[in-house]
Amino acid sequence: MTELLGIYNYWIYIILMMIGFYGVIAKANLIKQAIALGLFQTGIFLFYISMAVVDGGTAPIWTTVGDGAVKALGPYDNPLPHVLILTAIVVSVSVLAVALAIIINIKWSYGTIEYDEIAALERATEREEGDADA
Amino acid sequence: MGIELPLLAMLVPAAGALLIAAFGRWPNVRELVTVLTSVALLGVVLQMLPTVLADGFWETTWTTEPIVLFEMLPGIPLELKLEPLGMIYALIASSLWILNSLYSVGYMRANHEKNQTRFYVCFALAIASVMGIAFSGNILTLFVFYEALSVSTYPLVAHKGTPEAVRSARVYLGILVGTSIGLLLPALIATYFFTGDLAFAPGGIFQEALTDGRLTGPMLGVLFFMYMFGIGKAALMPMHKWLPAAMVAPTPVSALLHAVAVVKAGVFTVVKVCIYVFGTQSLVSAGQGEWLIYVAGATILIASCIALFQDNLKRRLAYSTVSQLSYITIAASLLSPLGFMAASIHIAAHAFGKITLFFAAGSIYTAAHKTKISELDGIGRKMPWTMGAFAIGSLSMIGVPPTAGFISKWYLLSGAWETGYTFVIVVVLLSTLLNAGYFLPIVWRAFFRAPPSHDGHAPLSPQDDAFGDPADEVTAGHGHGHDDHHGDHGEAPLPIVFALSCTAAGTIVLFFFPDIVLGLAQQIFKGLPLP
Amino acid sequence: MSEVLLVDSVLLFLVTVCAVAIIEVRSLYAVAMLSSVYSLLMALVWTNMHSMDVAFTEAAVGGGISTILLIGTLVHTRRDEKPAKRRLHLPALLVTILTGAALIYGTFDMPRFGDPNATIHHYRVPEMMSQTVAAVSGREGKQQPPEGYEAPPRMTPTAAEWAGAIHAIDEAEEALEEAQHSAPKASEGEHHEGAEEHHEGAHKHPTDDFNGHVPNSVTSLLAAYRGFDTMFETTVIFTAGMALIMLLRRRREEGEDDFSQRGATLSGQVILRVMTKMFIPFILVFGFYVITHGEIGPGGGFQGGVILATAFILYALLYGRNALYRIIRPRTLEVLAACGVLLYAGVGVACMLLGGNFLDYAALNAASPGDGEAMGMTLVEYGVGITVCTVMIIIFNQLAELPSNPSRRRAGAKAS
Amino acid sequence: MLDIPLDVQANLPVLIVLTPLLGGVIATFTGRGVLPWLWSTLVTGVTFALTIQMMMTLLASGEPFISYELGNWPKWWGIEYRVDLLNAFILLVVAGIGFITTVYARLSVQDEIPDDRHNVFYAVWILAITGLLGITITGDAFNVYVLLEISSLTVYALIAMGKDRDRRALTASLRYLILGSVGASFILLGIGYLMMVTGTLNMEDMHNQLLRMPDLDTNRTILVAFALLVVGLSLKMALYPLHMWLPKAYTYAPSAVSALLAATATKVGVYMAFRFLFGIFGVGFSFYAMPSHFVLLGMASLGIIFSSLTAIRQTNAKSLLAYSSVGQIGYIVAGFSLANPNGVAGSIVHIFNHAVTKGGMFMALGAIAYRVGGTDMKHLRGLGKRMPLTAGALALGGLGLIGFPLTAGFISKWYLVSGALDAGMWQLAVVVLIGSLFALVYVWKIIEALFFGEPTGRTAEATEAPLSMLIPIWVLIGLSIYFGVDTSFTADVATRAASSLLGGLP
Repeated sequence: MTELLGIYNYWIYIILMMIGFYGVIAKANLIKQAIALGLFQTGIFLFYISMAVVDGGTAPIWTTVGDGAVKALGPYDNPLPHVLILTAIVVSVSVLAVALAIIINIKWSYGTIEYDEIAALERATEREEGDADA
Repeated sequence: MGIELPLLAMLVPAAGALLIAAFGRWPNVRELVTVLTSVALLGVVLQMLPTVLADGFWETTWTTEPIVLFEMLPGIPLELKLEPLGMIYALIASSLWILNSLYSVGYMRANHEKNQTRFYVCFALAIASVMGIAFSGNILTLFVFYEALSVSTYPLVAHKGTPEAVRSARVYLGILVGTSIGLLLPALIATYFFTGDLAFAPGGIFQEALTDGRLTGPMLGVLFFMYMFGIGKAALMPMHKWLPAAMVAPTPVSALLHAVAVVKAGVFTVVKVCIYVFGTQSLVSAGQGEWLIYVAGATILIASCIALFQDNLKRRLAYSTVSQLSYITIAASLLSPLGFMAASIHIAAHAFGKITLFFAAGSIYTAAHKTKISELDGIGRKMPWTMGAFAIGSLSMIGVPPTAGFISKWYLLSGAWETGYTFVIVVVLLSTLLNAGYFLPIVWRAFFRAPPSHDGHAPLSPQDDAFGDPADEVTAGHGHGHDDHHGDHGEAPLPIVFALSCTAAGTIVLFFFPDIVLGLAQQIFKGLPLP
Repeated sequence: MSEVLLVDSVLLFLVTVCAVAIIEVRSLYAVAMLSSVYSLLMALVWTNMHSMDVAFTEAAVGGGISTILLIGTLVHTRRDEKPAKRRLHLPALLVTILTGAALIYGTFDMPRFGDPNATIHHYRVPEMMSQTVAAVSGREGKQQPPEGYEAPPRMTPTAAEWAGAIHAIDEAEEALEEAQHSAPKASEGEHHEGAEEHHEGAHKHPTDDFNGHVPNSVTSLLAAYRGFDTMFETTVIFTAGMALIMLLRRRREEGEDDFSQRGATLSGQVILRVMTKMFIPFILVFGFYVITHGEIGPGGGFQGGVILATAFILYALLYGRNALYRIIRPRTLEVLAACGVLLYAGVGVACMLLGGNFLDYAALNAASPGDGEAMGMTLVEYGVGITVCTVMIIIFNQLAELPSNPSRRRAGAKAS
Repeated sequence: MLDIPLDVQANLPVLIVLTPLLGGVIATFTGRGVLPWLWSTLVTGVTFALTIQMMMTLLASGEPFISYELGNWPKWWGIEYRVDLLNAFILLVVAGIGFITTVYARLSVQDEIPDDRHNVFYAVWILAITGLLGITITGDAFNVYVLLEISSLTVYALIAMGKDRDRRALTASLRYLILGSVGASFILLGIGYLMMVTGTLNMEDMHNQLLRMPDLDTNRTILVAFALLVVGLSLKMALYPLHMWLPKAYTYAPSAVSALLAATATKVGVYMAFRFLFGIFGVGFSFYAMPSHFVLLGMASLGIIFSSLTAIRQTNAKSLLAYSSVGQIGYIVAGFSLANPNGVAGSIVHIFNHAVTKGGMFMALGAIAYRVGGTDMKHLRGLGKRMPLTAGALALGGLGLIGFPLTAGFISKWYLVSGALDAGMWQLAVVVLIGSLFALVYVWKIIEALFFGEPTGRTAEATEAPLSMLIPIWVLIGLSIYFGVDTSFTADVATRAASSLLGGLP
């Protein structure tokens, strides 16, 4: 039981990630895909942060004690994964922004943001090109 | 000293190609440059002849360092080296190039071909590649120029740019490059893998690997197989398809491809690989070379039979080439000194004979616009020089004295007798009959049948679309005698007639004065380790 | 079972429900709001795991900026997802389950959640966290763990050490109450004046502990140890901004001004307008506070930058983009965004010019390397803040662009 | 000269990345006209010079690698830049190609990108190069991820800029964005797993930690980490069957972008695979304990065969070359999966050779698009007469793809086949050669169209490409010929890098 609880967080991260992954593959709506990609990434963030936790730890911020010395107050969580995830969150929002910009452009040029409709339009274009070539 | 001459031999045609490209706007200068380059090349090649023929060649010249062009792969440079077999090849190619250049001038002008500059440039580049092949110092160098030859002749084959020409050129390149990349290259890499060396050496380079067990007999056999079929230019069946396909090319190209450069590059490589890479001893001791005799024999007979049924003159010549090339392969595969001798001489003999035949075919096309054998009735009377030369070429192909073909056949039969391969003797005799069967009727038709009269027989079949002009046929249909466009022709332009007469004469001269070729061929064996 | 895990279980359950809803709900506006909720829940999860900075960022970015981005996009596109032909996408489900199974397989050999003996907690990080200024000053010094270095208590939390640690906390709290210093920064400054007088002794002083200058170890890792990563993080943001300009900006002719576009505003809403005007100064102050305070508590350039940006975005929402452009022209925004990155990299270059390695802040103040570190970190945090703030505004602006007039675009293409 | 107290030599590794970073950011200030291009050329040129200097410094020092600690933090706490022979070589390739494509880009960009955003375009362009250089030079696993995202993000945007020519650029770009992000996420997760078990992010440190682990071969976390990284990297380097993003992205991207991408992006992906598989996991784990030998070789072989077959069917020359690129990645991957000196050396040589050849060919197609307005077969027909130099470059490049002797492609194939024979994998040798034959077919499709077709439409009035395009094209094609003739530099570097990658192996 404790064994399983010990990796509960890791399983949740996998579930979140896979919900996102499913959305990326299964959804035809481009905005949905972009959001699902975000979910997928948050799953990974959860994994990193879970890794940083130490039993009974506190936030990795040191405090000034009486004589001006700065000390860690007891065990605290590992700050390294936090730092990495800060960076990763920034990256994911940047990717989201670029994705949305492209989606808006797609809407402007295709008139739709549903993947199957776009694919149908592209097939039509390809057929035209094929005819022109022949 | 003459040791840098091989490099010069490569650079002369290459420089020629540049000049030709530069003078592309002025046809006269361009063609003058072509002819001058070819003469210069022959001069360079002749300069090297004494060195190769000299006594003690193997002890002195051979042992000096090769000319390293550049280090292509670590430890395997591109290098050039003088060598008697290569000398034979270079000599033939350079001397025939002069005549071919003259002929080309006449042919290309008379037929108003397009893109002539490209034609001459590629031609010179092809000859440069040929020189590279002839003087290559290791198999990699040979391979490199072998491929360069394939690529540089591709535009020549596709010259007309018609869909048919492009399709045929595709077959041409597909088979040549396909076999070389698919079989020859891996064979090369495997050779390097087993021996750690790619340099040519009399007696072969596999001995060591065979003795220390890195390489077994069957593996050697597989390698040999890969080499022989990988050299697509040797046109061993079933890799011969490119040769008939290449017939769409202008005739000077066909002559070059089928008599001088390309096919000879193939059989030259075969002989060279047999002698300098495998070495007779390795092959004989491993017992792996014998199948080649049967494959080559079959190629000779089958190709001859196919040739019998071709009505298109150039196609018949093409299949004749396929069969004649296998003479060289079969001779080499005897793995005996006489066999190699026969192979070397046949390279020369066939070159002169076949180029004569192609020149004649081109001459007929230029003057009479005929490509079918069935249309040639009585043409000998209008074109006596052409058809006379054609007859001499045919005799050489059959092997009748006093033509060069006789000498090579003689050596081949002696070699077969010496090694005891009755099969080879039977093949040679049968094929001689077949040769006679497909060449003599043409000569007979040309000289002894009456030219077609309008009432009697109009051309037996419509002309080939690729070559003929339908308008001509209309004229031919209603005119007789003087009205007939075709009936009115005489000999082809002077350069053409001159060139083909020279090569025909060469065929006979080679019979009476075979010393140089024989001398070079003998020089090869002085270097071989005694069995 | 620790209390972290308990709260965690509940929160993560909610998060999962939210995630499923995001995938399944078809109204895209609802999805945008749900994803905002999701982020806020996540922020709670992070807080529960003591990752204050990440929580702060998640709240600002996921809950704030991402939602704005999504809604900005939805204005251009459509409100609802097209109904799918099949409810469940079987191949996708299969791929997902397989991948998930593979990942779960990998978890069996992982250290237990919260395991203090996990490699990551005792291999490199503890050494890193006990750097002293003395060590910071010289190139060689940085390479060695400090003299007398011992693993901090958290890494081997035996019962006795636990007790000690709790005692230390009590002591610290008492000490804090009595403390005369209003802020740790001040005490450092004081200290360093003294440090110049007696170098030898200074290094042993507890406040010379490198981490003493930067009590928030997330910030010290972010801006110092892995400052180089953070510089590129800033670059990523900058790149995103540039990409949006490139992709979305309406084609402008030479000399065309930025005010030609009209957008809807909320300026009719009196209450909103008044409240916003009141709020904006506070938001700005808070933003600057977060940036500056990043070394001591949660926060930093990134979070602060986002907060500053919200002030501008709020203004633009109420008064229209033209009003915003009157305060900051788009060109200025672009220049400022670049300047943020340049400030960051510039600090690094300054370090090089002063003889250190790139981003070796200690070189900035040869006399007191610790102060150099602190100064460098503050400067780069401002660099991050400037870029993040401006790029967020740029992104907001670009999403509100209208498509180029197609006829004009074609004419332009022909002309070029 | 100003007396700047900057010790260039000591800070060389970071300057290689810093120069284009600052240059890219400053490029946004350059406004309209020719200035953005001029600035970019300057920046990429300086970067290229720095990488040359780096290579020379490394060779002169005789050390196996040069390490640079950013912020002067010890490498296992902070971030380390580490230049060894392999990445000095890749840096040289990336910076060199970056410079040449920038020189080339001027007219092409003028033609394809609205002129009010050239400054931004070039900024993003330089940042893409920065990202690629950064991935290559770093010795820190997480830094790889951040730089990977910079290069990806910029590339997504650059590809999408093909939208004004063909709207399909947008979908291609988004598809790449989604797949690329999934791939990057896998990489991020893999790095996380590794960090969890090793406690560090420094690659060398990770490797040592892994070697110290008693249960390295059976630890399920490491196993999954390995799988995640292989999948993520395969996506990034477009290894069949995870190549779905590549063909359309290359086809519809602006010409200059296609050239830059084809020559560098996937190559850097392969380089990452080198770093992770050889550097972090080590040869023993990656190729002997794991079945990656077979998986990677299998994927590579399938890729070579199937993508070449698909290439043959293409009617657009750009997408033909794109599919060919997928096949060429197959060669590179097959080479290093052999994990023997010849195979790995072949892989490294091919990275360079293919970069140069494909870069040149995509630029030639860009020149054709500039003159004729498209790269369909119908546009190419008969161009041999109208644009002989461009068509000639394309033909020579094509010969390189086939692996004709005297082109660089031949050298790579020689090494690859030798490597396959060394490993006793003659099947792979067969696949490589079959791939060459397929290459012959698709290249000849282009050559026939160029030289033996009749020009129609705009092709008939086309004139030779401008000199500013021809020179870069011919520089690259010339290099591909030169390094097919004189391999002393490339082969030497590749064999030395291969032996250091393989560590103790002979």
